Amino acid sequence: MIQNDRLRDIFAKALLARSFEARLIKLTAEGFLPPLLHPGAGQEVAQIAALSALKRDDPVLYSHRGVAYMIARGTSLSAMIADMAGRAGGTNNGKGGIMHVVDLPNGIYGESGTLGGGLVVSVGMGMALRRRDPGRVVVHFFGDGASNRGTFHEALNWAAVQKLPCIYICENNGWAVSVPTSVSTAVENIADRAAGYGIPGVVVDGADPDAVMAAVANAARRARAGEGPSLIEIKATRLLGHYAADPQDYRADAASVAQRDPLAALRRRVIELGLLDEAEIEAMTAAHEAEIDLAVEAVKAAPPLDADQAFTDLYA
Amino acid sequence: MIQNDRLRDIFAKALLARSFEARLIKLTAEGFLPPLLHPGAGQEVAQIAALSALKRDDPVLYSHRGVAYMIARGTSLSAMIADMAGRAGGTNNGKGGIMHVVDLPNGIYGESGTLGGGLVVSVGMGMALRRRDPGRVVVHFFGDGASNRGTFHEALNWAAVQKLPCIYICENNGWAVSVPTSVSTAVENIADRAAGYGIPGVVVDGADPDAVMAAVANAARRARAGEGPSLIEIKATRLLGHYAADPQDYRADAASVAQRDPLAALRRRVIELGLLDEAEIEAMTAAHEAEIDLAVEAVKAAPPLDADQAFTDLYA
Amino acid sequence: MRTISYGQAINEALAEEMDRDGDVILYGLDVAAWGGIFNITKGLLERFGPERVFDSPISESVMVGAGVGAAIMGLRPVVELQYADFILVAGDEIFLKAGMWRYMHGGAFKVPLVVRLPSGATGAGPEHSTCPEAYVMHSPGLLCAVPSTAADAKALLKEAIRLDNPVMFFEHRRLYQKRDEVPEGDVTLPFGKGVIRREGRHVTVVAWQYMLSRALKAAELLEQEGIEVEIFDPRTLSPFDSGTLIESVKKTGACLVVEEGYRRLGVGAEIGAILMEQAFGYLDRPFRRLAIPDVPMASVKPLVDRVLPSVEAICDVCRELAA
Amino acid sequence: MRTISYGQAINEALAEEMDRDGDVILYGLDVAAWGGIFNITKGLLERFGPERVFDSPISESVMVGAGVGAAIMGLRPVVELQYADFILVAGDEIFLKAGMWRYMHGGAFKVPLVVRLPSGATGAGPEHSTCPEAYVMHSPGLLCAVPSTAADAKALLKEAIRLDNPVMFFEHRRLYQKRDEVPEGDVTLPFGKGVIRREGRHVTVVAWQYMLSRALKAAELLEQEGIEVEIFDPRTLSPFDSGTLIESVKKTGACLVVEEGYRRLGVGAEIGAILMEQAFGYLDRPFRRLAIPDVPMASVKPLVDRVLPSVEAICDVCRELAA
Ligand SMILES: Cc1ncc(C[n+]2csc(CCOP(=O)(O)OP(=O)(O)O)c2C)c(N)n1
Ligand SMILES: Cc1ncc(C[n+]2csc(CCOP(=O)(O)OP(=O)(O)O)c2C)c(N)n1
Ligand SMILES: [Mg+2]
Ligand SMILES: [Mg+2]
Repeated sequence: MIQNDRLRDIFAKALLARSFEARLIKLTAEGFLPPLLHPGAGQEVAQIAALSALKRDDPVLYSHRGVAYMIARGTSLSAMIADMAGRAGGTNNGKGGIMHVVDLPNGIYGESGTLGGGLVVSVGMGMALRRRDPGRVVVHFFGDGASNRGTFHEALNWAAVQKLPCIYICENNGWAVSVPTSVSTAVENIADRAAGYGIPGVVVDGADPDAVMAAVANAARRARAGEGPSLIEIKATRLLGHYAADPQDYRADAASVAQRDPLAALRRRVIELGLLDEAEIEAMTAAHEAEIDLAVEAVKAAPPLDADQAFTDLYA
Repeated sequence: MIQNDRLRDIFAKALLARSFEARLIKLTAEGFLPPLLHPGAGQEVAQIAALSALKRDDPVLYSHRGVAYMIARGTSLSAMIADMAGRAGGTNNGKGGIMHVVDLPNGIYGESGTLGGGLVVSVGMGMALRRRDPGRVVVHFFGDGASNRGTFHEALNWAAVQKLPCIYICENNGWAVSVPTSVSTAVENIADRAAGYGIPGVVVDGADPDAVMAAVANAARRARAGEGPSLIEIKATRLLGHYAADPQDYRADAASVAQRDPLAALRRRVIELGLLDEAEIEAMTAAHEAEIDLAVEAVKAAPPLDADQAFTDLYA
Repeated sequence: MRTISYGQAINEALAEEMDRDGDVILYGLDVAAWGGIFNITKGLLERFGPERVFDSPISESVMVGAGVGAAIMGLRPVVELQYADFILVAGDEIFLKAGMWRYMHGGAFKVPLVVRLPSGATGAGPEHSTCPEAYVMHSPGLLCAVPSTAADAKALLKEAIRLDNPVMFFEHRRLYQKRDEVPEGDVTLPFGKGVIRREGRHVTVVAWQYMLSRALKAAELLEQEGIEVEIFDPRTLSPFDSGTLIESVKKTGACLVVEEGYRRLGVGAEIGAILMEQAFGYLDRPFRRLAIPDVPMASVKPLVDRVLPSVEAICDVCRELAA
Repeated sequence: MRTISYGQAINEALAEEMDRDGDVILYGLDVAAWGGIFNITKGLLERFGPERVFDSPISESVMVGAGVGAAIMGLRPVVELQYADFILVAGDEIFLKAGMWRYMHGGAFKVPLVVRLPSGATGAGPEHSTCPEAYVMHSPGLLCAVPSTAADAKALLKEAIRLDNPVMFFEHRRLYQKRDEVPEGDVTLPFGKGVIRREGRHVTVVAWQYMLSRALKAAELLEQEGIEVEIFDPRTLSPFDSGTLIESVKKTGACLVVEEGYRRLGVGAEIGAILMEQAFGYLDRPFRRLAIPDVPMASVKPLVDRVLPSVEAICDVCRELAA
């Protein structure tokens, strides 16, 4: 069982991620931000729990679903908004928007915009860690849909046969845009694919942060000990559309899905455990909103990126 | 157990394939043919047994290892020599050499020169068969090395989830050029990867034609019944080098491997079973050599391809 | 004549060809239930059923490779890659399989495959924004269509589906909503025949798709200054109608190519080389290119706008050339 | 000076750089125990051990993608793809990952990756025979080296390994045995600086690698006819030394590019366009290209020879241009 202060921290970060993302969506609807965010609502608790089982500087390649990975690591909110808004103060100078947030001190190593592209990159990161920085581990998040890319197979085989310090976390939310996992994927559990690489494959409930943390901690221990990679499948819940304005016509459970919100469950739990009460959570939420307000204001006050930034950062 | 006449036929074809390939190697050493053949010696019995479990017009995408696939289907010997030699009378007009033999009436649909490239092509062939010609099945041969390409994963998943009539036969000969399978591949049995696609995965001994035929017959039955693809791993023996002139310095078992020759084992067996005696086998061999002589002569008498063939066959 | 959008025109072409020929199938990410993330395949699942219109796994190598396999066995697959950039994700399958399967097997097969490729800069970042036509045009065995109007999109797609060779069919995303007159009925256009979109005597501008609309705007502005721009839309890049272009350049003596691909070895490079080889005596001013200045497409709009050839830039170059 | 082969020169460059910098690692198919199917990496496993020199699975996407990952974390990987054609097998990783990882993350990373690419026509069929430099040259973020001599191969590879940007390093297989003078010691060459291999005043021929040897032969023959050919070897294609070329063309007034890639949108197209834009007044005869005539490379030798630019063809074009 997760210690109470850890659980409280996971909850607080997930709450911040939810509020922050809601604000981004609002700013998108208002036209201040471009509509390029894939909301992570429903998946934050597991994402944050997973990262809380690692060290702060263990490198992360994140998935496109949401911003909780960055929140978990403490990336500046205003920097992320600036990335989306094309203002000064972002992390990637307008090059990558919210898809390519980078924050090396906090171990955020960005993302491949082509799904599955990060899987192969992570293998090399593992090689380098083993050689230059033994004991560190790289973690790569990706979706169930991306697990059908050939890169999944190549990367897991290679990482396994060379026993690289890599953790592969598949967030199976049942959908790839409008395509249900059952239509695209021949197995129910992506974790079963671990058998093809002789590595551990475990399934955990994305609403159960204890289970997620335990699985990742175990994978990290293995990886740090030179025993190679692990595949962890998180059964996740995509509460919203593929992107914020997705009408989700294809989705029968669109209305009912909110009842499966892991953050709501965690909220009940922290209250039950007496870690926080409703009033404290409200205060926390208000503090988050204030923090977000500040970040938004900072970005609105920042100058737009110089358009000539289009020409920088290509060659070292 | 395979019926006796079937076993005799497999043996006869494997014997022909062995002699034919030896001749190709000789002609290569003499400079009449380019050194582009990957000898299949040691793998013929299983290749031929596998194909003898299918109908003659079930399409085959073959692997680069040897010529037994074509021998099994009855492709003209002289056409194959002509393909290598660049003479008139070949199957691909100088475009593809021995790597891209095509013989549609006998179900030989060619090969991808990039390893694993045929895996994805086979999926579409399966789609087309199901729609236009239900009851037929496509079979794709590939090596253990190629099973580490991402296309393996993408193809098997897709074929499985759409229940396509495809049979995947991995000939695991323990090597990819100079790289042992254990260095490149995280599992001992490629067949274990079937678990990642919810399809049957079986391992058979490449020296046991009964087992090979049974496995393929079973896969074909499933495929024809609309139950989807299967993965069959043949534990195979590469008797010679990656290509004929390969010095094989990297190979500790280079000298002893001949003792594991499945064709020699089958020879003993057909003799034991009384299907053929030594004299008959010698006569058969002599007849094969004569057939090969004729084919070689025909090719030597054929005109070289018009060099302007370089420009044909690109667009329909 | 009725007007419909470029997107609708593509939808009509698909529906008509699927109606006409039961061997035409359609698959890709989100093309079935959703009707395509750009809404191009709406209604086709309902009309032609899940055997002929289906969603696929995120497996671009199979998407294209299976297209080759299905095509050589007699189907006529139409595959949608979600973004044109992804031709590089399925590189072996596009360039070495679709482009070469027929050739390397001595002509034994036909490969009637169409790969639909939504392209163009919409701020979706470096891997979802490009116009990668040059990779295709460089590669033997592939045909390449770049329709600029709704009518052309419909007619060229119908033709593409009927051709026995693999076609990379670029659909510019900024054109999907653009409405044009589109004739009813079974109209096709041949590959390799471009069209003069506007006549003029001072400068020939070659442009297609989104850049064509900018070139047309520039021409209108320049008209007021007395500069008459002739605009050539090649419609297909492989084959490329150099004949019509050369005729135009013979008349104007100057040529500017405006494209949304990278400049270095972009389509304009080939056009320049063709002119140098075949219209050398007629060009009396330096050949010019406007293109993406060899940087990836950034994610935020001002940076994207900075590198897209602008109407003003087109005007400027035309003025120089007309001077 | 001692002479060693082009292959040995590459081997020396690898050994010296691995010696100098413990972050340089080397992997690929058959590069360790075998020493490379073309024998280029012989002895390196023994010398640097299996942690730094290792064989890989047949997984081209990881071969390149892991190179990017290792490079951004501080290693300097040198990856051998078995055939240059396979850049298209790892298309996403070469073009969208190696070329763009730095850019799309706002310059946070360096990508000191070298991908060694044995190229060229040896009758190994359509997928194992090409010189796909044009795909690379078109793509932002990638550097591209095409060494033609043993000395250049060594010096450019050493430079490539030290550069902080991804380099596609083309090694022509027909040159591996070719011996040349190679200085001992730590010599590097800068990228973007070509060299005049032979001076002449009538025609400038641009050629590299195997085609350079043909161009040089043609020049010798033509000399006897009084035609003086100047030969420019660009050494790297990205960046491309247009300055030196333009100087040469200013002198000769005529230019022929001879290349082993496909003609349409081949490297020659860009060179032609550059000349048209920047040396327009100096060229007084049509620009010419000799290249693979837009068909895949067949498998049998006479068909391959038919499409490779020949010494005679080079002579013929030079004669026309000099006439
Ligand atoms: C190679 C590639 N194919 C397609 C896309 C377009 N795309 C972006 S997100 C997405 C769905 C991904 O599904 P999944 O991996 O399950 O992640 P989720 O969105 O469910 O979190 C698709 C198809 C892409 N970016 N890259
Ligand atoms: C994509 C790709 N990578 C590398 C090669 C070069 N190559 C040809 S055969 C071979 C070894 C294949 O090993 P395996 O699949 O086990 O088949 P085997 O040769 O053992 O029959 C290699 C590496 C290739 N043709 N295609
Ligand atoms: Mg998903
Ligand atoms: Mg093998």
